[in-house]
Amino acid sequence: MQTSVVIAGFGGQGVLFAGLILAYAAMDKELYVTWYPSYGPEMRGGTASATVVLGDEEIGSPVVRHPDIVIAMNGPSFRKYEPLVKPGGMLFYNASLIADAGTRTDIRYVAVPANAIAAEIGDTRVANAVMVGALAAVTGILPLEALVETVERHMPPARRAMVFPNQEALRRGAQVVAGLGQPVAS
Amino acid sequence: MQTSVVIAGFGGQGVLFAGLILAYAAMDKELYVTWYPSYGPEMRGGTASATVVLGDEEIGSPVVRHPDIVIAMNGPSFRKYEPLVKPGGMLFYNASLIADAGTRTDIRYVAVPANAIAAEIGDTRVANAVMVGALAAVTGILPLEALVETVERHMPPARRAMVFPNQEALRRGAQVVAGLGQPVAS
Amino acid sequence: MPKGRIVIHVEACKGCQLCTSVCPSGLIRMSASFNRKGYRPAELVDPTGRCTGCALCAMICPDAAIEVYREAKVKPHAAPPVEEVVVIVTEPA
Amino acid sequence: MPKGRIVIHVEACKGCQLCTSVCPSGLIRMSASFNRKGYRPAELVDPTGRCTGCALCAMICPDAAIEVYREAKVKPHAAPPVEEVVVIVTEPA
Amino acid sequence: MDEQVVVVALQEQKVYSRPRALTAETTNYCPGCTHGLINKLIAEVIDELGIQENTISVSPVGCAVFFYRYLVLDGVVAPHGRAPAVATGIKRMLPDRVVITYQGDGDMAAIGMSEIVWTAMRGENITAFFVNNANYGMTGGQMAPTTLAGQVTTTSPQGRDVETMGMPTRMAEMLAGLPGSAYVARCATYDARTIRDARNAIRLALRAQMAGAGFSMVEFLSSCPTNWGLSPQEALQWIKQTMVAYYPLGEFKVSEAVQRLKAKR
Amino acid sequence: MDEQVVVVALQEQKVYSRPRALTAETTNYCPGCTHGLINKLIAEVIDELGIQENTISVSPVGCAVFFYRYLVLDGVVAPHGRAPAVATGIKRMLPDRVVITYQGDGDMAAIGMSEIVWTAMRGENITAFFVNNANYGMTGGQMAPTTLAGQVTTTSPQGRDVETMGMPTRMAEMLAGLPGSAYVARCATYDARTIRDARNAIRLALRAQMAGAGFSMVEFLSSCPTNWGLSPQEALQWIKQTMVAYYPLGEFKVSEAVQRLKAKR
Amino acid sequence: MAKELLKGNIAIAEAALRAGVDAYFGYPITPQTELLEHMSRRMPELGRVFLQAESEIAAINMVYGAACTGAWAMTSSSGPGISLMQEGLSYIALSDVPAVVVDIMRGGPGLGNIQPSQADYNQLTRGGGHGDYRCIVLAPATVQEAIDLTVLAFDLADKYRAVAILAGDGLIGQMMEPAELPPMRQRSRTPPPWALTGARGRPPNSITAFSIAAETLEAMNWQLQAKLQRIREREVRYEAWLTEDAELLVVAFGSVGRIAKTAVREARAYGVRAGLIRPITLWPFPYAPIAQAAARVKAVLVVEMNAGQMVDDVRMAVCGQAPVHFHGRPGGSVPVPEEILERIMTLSKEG
Amino acid sequence: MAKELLKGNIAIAEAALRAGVDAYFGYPITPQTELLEHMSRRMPELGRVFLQAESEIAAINMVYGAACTGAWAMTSSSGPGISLMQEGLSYIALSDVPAVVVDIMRGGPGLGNIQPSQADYNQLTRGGGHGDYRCIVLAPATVQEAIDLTVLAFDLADKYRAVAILAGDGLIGQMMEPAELPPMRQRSRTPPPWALTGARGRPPNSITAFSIAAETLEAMNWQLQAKLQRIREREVRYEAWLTEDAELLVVAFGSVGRIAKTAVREARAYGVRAGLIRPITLWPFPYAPIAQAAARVKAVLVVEMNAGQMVDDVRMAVCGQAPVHFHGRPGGSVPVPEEILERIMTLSKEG
Ligand SMILES: Cc1ncc(C[n+]2csc(CCOP(=O)(O)OP(=O)(O)O)c2C)c(N)n1
Ligand SMILES: Cc1ncc(C[n+]2csc(CCOP(=O)(O)OP(=O)(O)O)c2C)c(N)n1
Ligand code: SF4
Ligand code: SF4
Ligand code: SF4
Ligand code: SF4
Ligand code: SF4
Ligand code: SF4
Ligand SMILES: [Mg+2]
Ligand SMILES: [Mg+2]
Repeated sequence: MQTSVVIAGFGGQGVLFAGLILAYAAMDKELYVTWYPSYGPEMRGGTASATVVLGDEEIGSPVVRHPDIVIAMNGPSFRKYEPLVKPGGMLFYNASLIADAGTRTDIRYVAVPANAIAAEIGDTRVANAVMVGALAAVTGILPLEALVETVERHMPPARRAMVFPNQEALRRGAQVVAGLGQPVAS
Repeated sequence: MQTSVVIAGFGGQGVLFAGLILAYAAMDKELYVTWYPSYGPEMRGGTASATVVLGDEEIGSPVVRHPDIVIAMNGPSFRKYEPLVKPGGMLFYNASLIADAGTRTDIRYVAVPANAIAAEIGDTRVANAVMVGALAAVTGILPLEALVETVERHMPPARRAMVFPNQEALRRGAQVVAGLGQPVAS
Repeated sequence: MPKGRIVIHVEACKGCQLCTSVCPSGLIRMSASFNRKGYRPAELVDPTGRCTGCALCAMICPDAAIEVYREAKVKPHAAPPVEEVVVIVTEPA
Repeated sequence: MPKGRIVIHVEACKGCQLCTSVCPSGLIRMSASFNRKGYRPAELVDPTGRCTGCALCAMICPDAAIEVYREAKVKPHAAPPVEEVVVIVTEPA
Repeated sequence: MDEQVVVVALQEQKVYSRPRALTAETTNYCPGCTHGLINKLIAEVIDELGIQENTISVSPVGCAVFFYRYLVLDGVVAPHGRAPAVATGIKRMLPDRVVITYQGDGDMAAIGMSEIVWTAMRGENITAFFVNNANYGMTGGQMAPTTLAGQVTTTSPQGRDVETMGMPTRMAEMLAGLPGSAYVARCATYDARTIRDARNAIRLALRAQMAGAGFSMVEFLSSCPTNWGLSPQEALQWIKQTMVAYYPLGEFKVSEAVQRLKAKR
Repeated sequence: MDEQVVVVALQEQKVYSRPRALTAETTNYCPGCTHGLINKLIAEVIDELGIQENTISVSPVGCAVFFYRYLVLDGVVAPHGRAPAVATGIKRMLPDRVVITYQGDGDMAAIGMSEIVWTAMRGENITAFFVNNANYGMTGGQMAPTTLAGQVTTTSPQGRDVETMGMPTRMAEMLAGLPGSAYVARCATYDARTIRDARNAIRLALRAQMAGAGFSMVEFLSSCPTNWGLSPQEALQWIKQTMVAYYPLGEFKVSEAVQRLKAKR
Repeated sequence: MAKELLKGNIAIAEAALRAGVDAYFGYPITPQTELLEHMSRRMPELGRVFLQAESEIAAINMVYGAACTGAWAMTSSSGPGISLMQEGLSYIALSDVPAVVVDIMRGGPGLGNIQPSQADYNQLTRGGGHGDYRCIVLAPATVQEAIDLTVLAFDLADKYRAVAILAGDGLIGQMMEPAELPPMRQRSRTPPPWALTGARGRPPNSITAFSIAAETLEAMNWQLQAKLQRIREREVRYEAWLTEDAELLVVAFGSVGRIAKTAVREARAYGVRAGLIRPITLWPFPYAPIAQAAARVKAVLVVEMNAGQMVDDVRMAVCGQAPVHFHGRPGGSVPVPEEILERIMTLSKEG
Repeated sequence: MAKELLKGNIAIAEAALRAGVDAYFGYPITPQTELLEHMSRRMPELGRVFLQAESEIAAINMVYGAACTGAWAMTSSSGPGISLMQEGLSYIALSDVPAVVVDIMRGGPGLGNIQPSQADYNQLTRGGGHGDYRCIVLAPATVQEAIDLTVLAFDLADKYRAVAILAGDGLIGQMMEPAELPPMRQRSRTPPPWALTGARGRPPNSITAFSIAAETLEAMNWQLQAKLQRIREREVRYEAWLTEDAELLVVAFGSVGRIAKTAVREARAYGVRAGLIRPITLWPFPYAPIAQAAARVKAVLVVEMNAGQMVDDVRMAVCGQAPVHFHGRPGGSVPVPEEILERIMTLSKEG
């Protein structure tokens, strides 16, 4: 079994790092995993995305046309990836910035007010981790605690101060979807 | 029928020009002809050679391993080309500078004191034309008068002063081999 | 003091805040909302009409997002000297 | 005047005539015969022993074809200053 | 004051707008990057001189690779560093057109050193705009020829070591020293005065070309907030306080012909 | 005078011989070409400094392509113009060896402009010998960067037109202007005095390198009798009378460290 | 050693360090720049030589110089930079000195873009420079293999005194995957006898790609060809997967090789007996194994991240035994498993 | 016009002038320098642009710039210089501007020597630069053909907005032969609509080999491929000689083609039915005619002045129908008729 996740948003929204949290956690769980970044034409501040594929068998393609799961951090990403999610897949979106309503009936939508939650934690930069926490809670592809540990284990020394906010964000993301209730099964 | 001629000597001895006289004359006679130069490793003043192939049919290779005829203007050329002349071929050599005696019995040797004759004409630079004149007289591959005319017709404007000495050299070269008698037929 | 006014093209603005830093009267601030590219654009906050149309903000804007208007006595052929302020009285292409 | 003598390596000489042009006493001329490369090498013509071993000829020879010998009072460690004339008292490699 | 003037005094006049020679496209430059500002200044001068329909641009490989899309000009993107050679090819065919290159410091001073020196040396009648932001912006902030001594970049993690990498390259000074250059200046864009000076330098460089005076070059000390890790304002301050000390602003070559032009205005 | 000295006075001493660092091979240079003379001078200084077993040469593409065979040194032939880069690669690996390049004017000043400027700019601790014979010798006398204004070559049949080709390149001056160069001089070899000066410059350049002073370069005004269409003597006269006027002889850069070396001797 | 999550570019750099590289010279270019950046930090740490060159031309010639001293030297770049290195590579190839070059391929031609590509295949395998020469070309499909082949590149370059090129594509360079690095190798740094080190107590060494006379240059060429022939005979490497019973053979290299694997697996799930050969050495090319596998199949499908380059080599290998089809994506587009599967399914129906 | 005794290099230069070249940019290199020298005199005479560039890299980029204005621009060089042009050629190829390049090949790799060679075959026909592109490659066997193909090179470059390369070898460049030059063509100098001339009264034109997004760069690539396909379909040129009844097919190009002709003629004299195919376009390669001829023969002999490059194309064409043998001389040695004849005779006995 393999699961593919695309996390997309503005350059500054930490989508590559969000992907890394997933990838490290998968590695720590001894799963196969690939992480692949892509940038838009802007030097900085444009759109960016990370594709993470994980599973229990050797991974062929690290890029996917139709991901199982998408995290859309902003409006353009929502609009770009909504039609691409694999039928039966899930679209997590940052409800703080995305007002669009989902139009497909064959995928599940999960709205997470990530910026708002991050602001509560005190650092809007961890909105990405909020989304990842939500993803973990809803999909179960990786246990929340594995993600929390991973952040502790792999955060580079220069950014140790970000360990706690990220862990907190993961937990709050998980909580908020729990609060929202389990999404409908497709 | 095709005939290949290699003219070889020191860079300063005008071997490329000697080849040009043959090539132009052949063209003027509406024969097929190719002229191909080659230089030694020296920047200048080293050894050089010109290969002229002429005949009444389309010419394949402009280079030959075993030329029908060789004109050797100096000792090193004599020693290099003596073994290469095609059996039955001819080796014309500048007896003013070459003391070596021929060692092969399957080719004809024609000794021409080219520098001496050129000095008589008053310009040692035309020793090359003396050799060409001798070649024409002995082999008959091109009539002497065609060569003489060619010099007149194709000498570049800047070098018009060299027309007469070259023509004279062609004639004297032809005469001197006539004086030496027809070479033995092989 | 001449009276001025600026127009900021919201979608052209990248929220770099250079204009805010140069306005002599501190009349520009960053919007609370995002534009389509995800930036918080600059906006003129000039309730008391203090903008002089000095164009310092426009001059430094790397994205040519600001247009400046100024009330002035229009003497024919008396545009401000080009060396001081560029006067290009046309619409954006 | 010290007495000198030069040796010209016939096969190394290219007949450029630079040595002939610099010898203060005009003691070098070109040979009538050719060397193996086809050049007329330089030769010392010094029947009256006028060569001083000044080494000007050797200095200018682009082909290092000239060696210079000079009769001199040999004081130990008193070779001519290198700035003036190169003194390299060894055989060619 | 007569009545009429009073009436007119009430009119609102547009005193600053987007130059015509700039397309409507939003650039790919990072927020606050002065590449955009320099593009704009060039466009303004092109408008002013009325040469938009007569100018051909050569874009570099670097953050400004889209220069050809930002200015309303015929244009081509040259291989990395070769813009001056491409411009030479264009100008030799069309001597009455204005030909400009726009190059970063990696592009011009590293890989393109030979082409720019030779273009200056031959006095090709083109104008080169040189954007010195002390690093390779587009590829993510590596050390450039112009990186200051001790400056940390992604390939000089301990700071530029001048023992092994030499001192930063001063292109304006170097090109000014070559006989074929007619006008060479270094500018910045960190405040109204330097912006005005920069515009004047651009104008003079282009007028020099239009007068056939030979090679002209304007260097800009430009910000790279992203790779410097500074806010746009901080980046401008860094230029003013740190870069200018090593890269003095001013004119480094004003040939006699250009001097005359300058006098004329 | 004591008896012993009188006896010794009769001894013949060898005062000039082929330097040991020169191989026995006859060069491929044309008769009277000063390439040979410059090779010899370099060999003499290598002998004198005793560094033959410690020196690595980088040959150019040009008439001196066989430099590696003429000097008794480990050596490599670099691609046309790239000798300084190849030398940099060698020197960075073996900082205690003496690394020299030998380059023609086409090689260094045309195709190799970027490499030499950058090597000087970084202050690579190598020595470049630059043979300026005002044309591309090996390929048969085409215009070089250093070809004088109005000089006829096979590619400037009407004489070098400085309007389209710019003024001839003064490499010594240009490299002296770069911060990384420690010693830069221009020499000639047309008479005993200039030959002596040339030898001194070679020595100082190599001593500078041995002392780790940085980049050193010695330019030689060199003859090309063949392509100039002059006799070897005439060619030397042309250097003296014509080339020197545009390419003044002398030292263009003597860094402080080299100044100290010079004082020491 | 435990697995680490490594980016391809970093993994290659670190593998080179551990294999024993003495000197790195390079110039930034996406998508390979992290390799240069990693070297800029690590080489000085290890007391080895790092120099950011002013251009790719300078870089390859610095590599040439360093290699002449007997050092293990390397550079890395992408398409445009590799093109600029062609003259230098041609020199090195005839000079018999070892060198390692990494090409992290991106969309071309020209400036192209910075997306992944395999469009330098011809340039790398045919000797993009002038003259008769080839470089050893190794194409990894995973980050782990990128590490292993980097080490191999140095060993082969050293063994044969040849240029070995690691042909990664942007995917390999930019992706992260768990992988294990080898331990730091303790390599003897005694210079080999041919190296330029100063002719102390021995006759001078010289290194050239040059001989004025045709005969001697020809002899040098035949010597080079003999060496290349030895490499052809000994160093072919490839992965064959499910080829035994395959009726449809897919040939793909590098990251496309792994992508194709997914498609092959899925095809099998649909009951189509597909198999895969993934050339690991692009030069020397695995002609024989492909020829053998092709003898048993109904069709061959070559998939590349370009407009069709390796397909010529496959055609030569297959030599008419089966039709050779091509599926490619040039310009930085990545072929995904879905589209490969589609081609496989169509071909299996046709056959 | 009457025949003149013309040196290949001069003939090519003069033919380019008469075809209508607007600008020449180049750098000296043996054995091509006479071409540059001739241009330095003639172009200014005709009021056209001549510029001796500071390097081959500058030269090809000046060609690029000039071509962008709609001019017919050209450069010429030999192996090392052509290698340096690869980046530029790759840019030009995707930019859809016409350009003509002359390569007078010499012994390689590296500095090699200045003797004749055909060892740039792969570099020229495979796109020695990065990315998916090909150049039209024309190989003359005589001075007359060098003239004719030079004119054709301009016409094809113009027609397809592509790079056309005249692939001469040192023999062709240096030899003299009687040949006839075409009259001076009066060419319209109106710039084409895509040219950069200043955006007067129209929207700006831009020329790039670049597109940041994979989809658009892919589209540009497919467009380029479609153009290359058109060229493949329409522009194949070759000479077939005595192939009708041949039992042994010789394939050789350029000057080796004519040398092989002598050998074929002599083989016939000895009663061996040899025939010759001489590819004139090296790209697009005459696969079909060779395949057809190969169907009827016992063996194919490829002769090249290199260590074996075109032989791969011939193998692909022959596709197993007959054994393909190779005879080559790398490093500046010229294969003479005698040795080719010997190979033919041996093969005919074996067969
Ligand atoms: C031949 C080649 N080498 C390297 C690159 C990669 N590259 C693209 S932009 C760039 C550097 C740009 O830096 P700079 O010129 O300073 O411009 P900036 O982005 O800073 O404005 C490089 C090295 C390339 N495209 N081509
Ligand atoms: C890349 C490349 N371009 C051109 C050449 C041809 N070439 C050989 S020597 C030479 C010029 C040599 O001139 P210069 O450097 O002045 O040396 P000189 O022979 O005058 O001493 C040239 C252009 C080459 N070998 N390689
Ligand atoms: S025009 Fe001047 S006063 Fe008005 S907002 Fe801009 S900077 Fe402030
Ligand atoms: S300077 Fe321009 S881009 Fe920056 S915030 Fe102000 S209006 Fe926006
Ligand atoms: S040493 Fe002096 S005097 Fe003697 S031959 Fe030479 S130049 Fe003349
Ligand atoms: S200077 Fe030397 S090479 Fe020249 S003639 Fe005299 S000895 Fe011979
Ligand atoms: S990377 Fe730097 S130079 Fe490039 S656009 Fe961003 S801020 Fe400007
Ligand atoms: S061509 Fe000129 S530079 Fe070269 S060896 Fe001859 S004289 Fe010397
Ligand atoms: Mg920069
Ligand atoms: Mg020269």
